Amino acid sequence: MDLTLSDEQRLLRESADRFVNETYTADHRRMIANDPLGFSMDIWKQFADLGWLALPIAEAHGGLGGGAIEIGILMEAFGRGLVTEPYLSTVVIGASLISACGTETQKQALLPKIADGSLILTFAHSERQARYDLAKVATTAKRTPDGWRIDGQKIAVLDGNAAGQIIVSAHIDGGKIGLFMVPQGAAGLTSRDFPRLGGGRACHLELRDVQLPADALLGDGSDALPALEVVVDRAMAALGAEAVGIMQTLLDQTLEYTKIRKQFGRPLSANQVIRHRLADMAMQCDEARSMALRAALMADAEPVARSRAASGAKAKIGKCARFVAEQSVQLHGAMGVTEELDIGSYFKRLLAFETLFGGSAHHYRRHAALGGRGVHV
Amino acid sequence: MDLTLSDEQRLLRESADRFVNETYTADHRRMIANDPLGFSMDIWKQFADLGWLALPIAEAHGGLGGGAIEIGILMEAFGRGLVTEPYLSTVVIGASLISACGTETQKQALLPKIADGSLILTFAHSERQARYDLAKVATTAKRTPDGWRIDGQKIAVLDGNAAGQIIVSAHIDGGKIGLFMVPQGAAGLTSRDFPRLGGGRACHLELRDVQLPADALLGDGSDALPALEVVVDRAMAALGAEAVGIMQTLLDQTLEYTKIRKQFGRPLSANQVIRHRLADMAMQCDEARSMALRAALMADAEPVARSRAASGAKAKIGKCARFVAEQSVQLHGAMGVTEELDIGSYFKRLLAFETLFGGSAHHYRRHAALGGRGVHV
Amino acid sequence: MDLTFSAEERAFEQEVRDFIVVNLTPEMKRATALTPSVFSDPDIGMAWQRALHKKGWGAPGWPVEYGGPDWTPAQRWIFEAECARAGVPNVNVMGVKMVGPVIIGFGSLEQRNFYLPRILSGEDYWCQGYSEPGSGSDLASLKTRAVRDGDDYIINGTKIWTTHAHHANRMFALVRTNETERQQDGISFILIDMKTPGITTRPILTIGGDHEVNQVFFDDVRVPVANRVGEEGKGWTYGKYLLEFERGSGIASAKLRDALKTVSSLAESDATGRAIGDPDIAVRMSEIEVDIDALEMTELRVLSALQTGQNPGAVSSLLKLRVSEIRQAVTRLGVDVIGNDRLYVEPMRPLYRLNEVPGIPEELLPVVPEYLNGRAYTIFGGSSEIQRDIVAKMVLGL
Amino acid sequence: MDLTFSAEERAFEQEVRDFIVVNLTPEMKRATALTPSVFSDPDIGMAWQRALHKKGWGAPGWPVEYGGPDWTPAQRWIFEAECARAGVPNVNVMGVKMVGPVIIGFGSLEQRNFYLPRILSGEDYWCQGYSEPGSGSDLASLKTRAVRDGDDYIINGTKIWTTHAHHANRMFALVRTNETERQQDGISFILIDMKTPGITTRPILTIGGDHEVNQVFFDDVRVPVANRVGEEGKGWTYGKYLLEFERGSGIASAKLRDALKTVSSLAESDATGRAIGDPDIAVRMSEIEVDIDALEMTELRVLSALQTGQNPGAVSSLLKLRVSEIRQAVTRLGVDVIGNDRLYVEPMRPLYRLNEVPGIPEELLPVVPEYLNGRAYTIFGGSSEIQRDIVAKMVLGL
Repeated sequence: MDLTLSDEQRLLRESADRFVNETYTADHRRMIANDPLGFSMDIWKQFADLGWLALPIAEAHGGLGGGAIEIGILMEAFGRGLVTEPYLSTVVIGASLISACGTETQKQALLPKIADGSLILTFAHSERQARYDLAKVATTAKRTPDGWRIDGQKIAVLDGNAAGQIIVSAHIDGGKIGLFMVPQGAAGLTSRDFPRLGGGRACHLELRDVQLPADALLGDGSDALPALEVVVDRAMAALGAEAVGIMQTLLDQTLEYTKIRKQFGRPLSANQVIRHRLADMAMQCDEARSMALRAALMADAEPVARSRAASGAKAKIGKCARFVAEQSVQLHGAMGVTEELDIGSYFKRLLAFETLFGGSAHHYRRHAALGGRGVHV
Repeated sequence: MDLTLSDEQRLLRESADRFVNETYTADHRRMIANDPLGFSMDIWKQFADLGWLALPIAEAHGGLGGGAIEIGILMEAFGRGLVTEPYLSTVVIGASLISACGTETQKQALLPKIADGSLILTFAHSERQARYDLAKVATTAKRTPDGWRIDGQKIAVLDGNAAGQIIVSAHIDGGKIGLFMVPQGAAGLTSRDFPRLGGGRACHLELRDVQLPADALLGDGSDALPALEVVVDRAMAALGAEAVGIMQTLLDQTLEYTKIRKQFGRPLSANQVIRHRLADMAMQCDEARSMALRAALMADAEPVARSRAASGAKAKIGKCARFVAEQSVQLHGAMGVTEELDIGSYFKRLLAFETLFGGSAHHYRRHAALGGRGVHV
Repeated sequence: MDLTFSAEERAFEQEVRDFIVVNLTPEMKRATALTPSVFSDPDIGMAWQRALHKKGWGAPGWPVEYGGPDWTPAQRWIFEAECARAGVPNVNVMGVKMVGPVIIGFGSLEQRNFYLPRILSGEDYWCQGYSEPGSGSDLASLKTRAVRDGDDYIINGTKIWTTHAHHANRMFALVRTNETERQQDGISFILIDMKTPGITTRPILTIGGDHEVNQVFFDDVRVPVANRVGEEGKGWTYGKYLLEFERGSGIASAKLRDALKTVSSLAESDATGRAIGDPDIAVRMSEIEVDIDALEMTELRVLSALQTGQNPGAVSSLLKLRVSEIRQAVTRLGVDVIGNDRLYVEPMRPLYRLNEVPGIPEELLPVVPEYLNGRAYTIFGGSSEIQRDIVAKMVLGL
Repeated sequence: MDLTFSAEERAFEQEVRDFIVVNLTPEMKRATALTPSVFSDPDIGMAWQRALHKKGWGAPGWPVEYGGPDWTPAQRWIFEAECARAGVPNVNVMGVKMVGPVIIGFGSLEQRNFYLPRILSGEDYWCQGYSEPGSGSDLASLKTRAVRDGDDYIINGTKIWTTHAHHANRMFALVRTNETERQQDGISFILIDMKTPGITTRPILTIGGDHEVNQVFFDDVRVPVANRVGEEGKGWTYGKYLLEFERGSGIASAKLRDALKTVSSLAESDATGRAIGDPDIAVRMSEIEVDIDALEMTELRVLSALQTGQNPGAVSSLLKLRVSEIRQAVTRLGVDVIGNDRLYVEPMRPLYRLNEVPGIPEELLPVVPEYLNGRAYTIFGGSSEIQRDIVAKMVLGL
């Protein structure tokens, strides 16, 4: 039982903190807000140079073999900086899906490109009808003489226009889910790109008669759902760490503001109601921190324990994040409900990612169901 | 649209308030706490003299033909006094069940006795396995050559030992629910009487081979469930009014206490956090008041509207009552968690009746289901 | 006691419905549904105001001699309820509901004759100059100064959170005309023509991306003393009269019910994958519906008191608190109902000018901005913290 | 970083389990489950203390020279967790965890030699004389007075909320020995033999019907000056040391998990009509479980810091707040799980002396009293309001 950071982990945290502090200024955010890509390729290359893109990839495929704790350290810093680079899509989810499902050939072909920054990925899974049911996929993949034909619609695809390849989930014959590598610009692929709530970009995708070669399917054709659950559990732990970085920033800024802002001749923070509110916010930040850490530490546990830890974290952090975010805005008063302060951007990022892979209510139910409490998810 | 009291209603309120203020003192409560009956037969006779026992009974059967509003006026006063007389069991539920289901002969025989105070009733319906499902009754009634044979177990029967007759719900042949008049002391009826949380008494009943005459069945043998739902909806409105009386008392006493009690050299009520808490309590009392009134006003509406109003009131008042009760204790500090203050008795009464006919979660679900929201109750 | 309206009242209800059917165009209805800020833009809002005015319903709260329709409290209730149910435009309240009553109550004969008809007709469009940077809920500390110079005041300073200042041709403002011991005593209530030289307006975007409020700067702005309402130094009294008016918004339940109905329809549609199938969504919807029931009942209790000539009193702070909280609960349910479609940000405003919407059902578009902008409900017009201070003091006597 | 314990630690875990299997009788286990107050009655609690003492585990937090077992923080964690999991008696903490550390830290050699062994063995049973009527959370305002008379103090006044005063043979108390400008400076820490003439005890029934606390009256009670711990007038410092100790209860998650497990078992049994089938119950159970997970993780972070010699610091107020709230959530879930069986009141105490229970499954009996008594969690030992004041000041620096 040791929850202190190793020397390598401490160094990683220091370098991430330094990078974020120096790079992600308000000026940078304003610039990137109008960028058609939504992030900086230049910074992406620096991520590669720092080794961050190689972090969770196995050493055999050009990676560093890091785990969920290291990802969490980076994501927390990314949260503080409201980083928009496609780290979650490409590294946390993309690389993990390929590592979990791909054939050795596919891994050799794709993973080193992720590590060196030359391949950006995204995962197109969410469909409007499915809400948060991971197994509910209406998109279909039919075998053709030359490979596959994909038809369907996907929403809320993070960083979709920046991705060189899009990992699309689809039902294949026999009711199994398969994951397909769809190249950007494939015939029949229509993308509607838009600025994403809280920064960065996303798109909705329509796939109509998209023809793919046989080896576009990741792996050997077995059902990808179990691997999907592993990867999504890990992604939720990573999102939890990002949320903790955001929540801590909101708390820090709100503390600062309520100490400085005066009403009726004294600082806002002199009001007992506001002091207690801030105490509650601090408490919930701390609880969220504990849950993100817990989900990371359990990322390699047996499936039920892992999924309950991930769902517990997603549910609890979502609840705490909403409270901290809403109260941060409330305590900033009228200034909080404008785009004049940074606070709004942090608020929106938390809102944006709150329902990614399911919101709090969904994950409390999943937690209950996995605990044998006989609830339907 | 007129929500002011009529002259008769105002008089009723004044006389109820006066009676309660004069009669239900702390001394009276201490005395009654050790009484094997749990209330005073003497007071019950006064209720009869005041016409309260005749209130909702039709004029044709010796009653006054009052409605849910009048019942609500009485119940709110009863809440303020923590009245333990079996008004809910006998008049609100018992008389209404007989009026709704009984044959004319049964009504003629029973209702005047309720009105004059000579017959105390109770309703034995709740079963441990059924939770709050009104339709789920495991107790059975089988036809015999001489009438009926009843077998089953009932819990939480209010005022069971004081009742001259017990209205027992049971499944009759064909899956219908029937209501049976079981006389106190019937052979095969075992009662376990106990002091009830929050004052008064209740009992668990066991019915083993209880033989009843044919006319023990209320009415003609048609399914009693719809009438049960009407009566329970009305009972919930009445319970809501009682809760409002209790909540208002808790709020008043807590306001008083926080103004008097000093800590760190100033009254508790000087603390902003406590002031806001009290403001929230006042708001919730007011909301509860509105919902109780609404349920009473809708008591004769068409079934879905009536039941949604009743469920909405039960759910919302339950939620508000828990908040007001818990905060009243909290703000009384250590004194609040003893039996030294009245506050504890009011707290317990709210707790006791909170789940009668179902708690807040159950009734929010029922409200949603009746609204076509596809939730299971 | 009963909840039903009389035959006359029901006839009036029908008259309101008929009026709405004739005058509420599909374009106005769509524009209102697609407006995620508090008030409709003037092109929509004023079109509706003109229709009301033509019918003689332009100012329901005003005395008959100034053009009010002489409604009973029940009629006002019915009118507001039917308007909310039908989704009519949200007319900016600064004219009819805010400055109008002050001019009626405290203005000179000339002011009444000049301004009131122009408010009724929609010819004048008003904004409110109360808040300043640094004096939000603590309004009495305001610093914008009006110095007497002959028959004019010369105004310097700045106002903030000024709703629709970029549309308005007139502003009513609280300004400091005197330095006094008690801050409140040095404040006057002034009517300002927005075209006066020296006034500039800076847009402030709300968190939801809407341009509804502004900062207004006054640089040696010359306003005739004749534009002062009532006595010099009594502005605080007139202003508070208005705040009371604003807080006791009276009939909010019908609008909330309409807002919930919109979210409910979304939850039942394929556009959200039938979110209502999620028991959390279904139960929260009932919780909010019940909260609205309770609010409506309280409003009806107030209405019933008004009808018998009683003063509802301090209950308005209680209502403002609950209304803002329930509004927020509805918008919060909205973003949960649309799930991951919340990621979509549409920067274009007004939304109703969008012709083709890319890959997302149109009705989802206002949901996120409404939630974001809705954070202001518990801030503007006296924060919930201030409101609870008031309830404790005024209602509970603490 | 990892959550697993070392081989040595797992061996210790096994040793604790073995100890419990041998020493925890079914009677003790049932009595503990049927005790709705905080601490086990002495006949149960002291039996367990004696077993611990025999094993050398009587005072886990004490230094080795006074009989402590010299455990690492991890071992203490494991011990507490295993005890909670097994449902061992809740030994009154006033001796080992409260007065013990003060005597060790500030007592004279004579005091240490006399009192500490008697605490360890269970020969002495202590109660705490801090609170007074009128000085609850504002402890510094206490009024019980000790006036010097030769080698004695003469004590007059009253203490309240004195847990197990009716069982205890000794009390440690804060009394006023001086009137000083700063209230805190006139307070001394005194050890009192409960058999001293002039002491009377009045039972106070808790809201759940339990006799756990008392009011104690002092009428010219003569206590030797030698019974004062440390310096005269420094009692506040020693007392606060204890309060810190009490607040940073350290390892609460295991007990909460055990309490939740009890409610969970009830919800899954026929005794409650399988309440778990109610989705509200099922989801709330997960919410609480997750809250306990978060708490446990925070406790482990503190433990990990302690292991590397860091001071966890002000986090103890945060923990006390969450622990008390989660405890209440568990008891609240309990009364909802048993539904209408909550109506049953069993006045007999201790519950575990009941032989036959009338018409209600035995395991339901403590549920209502636990909920009722549990209201005190957010009041005793510094109310949640005071705790939040402390967090704002000490943790957030406001």
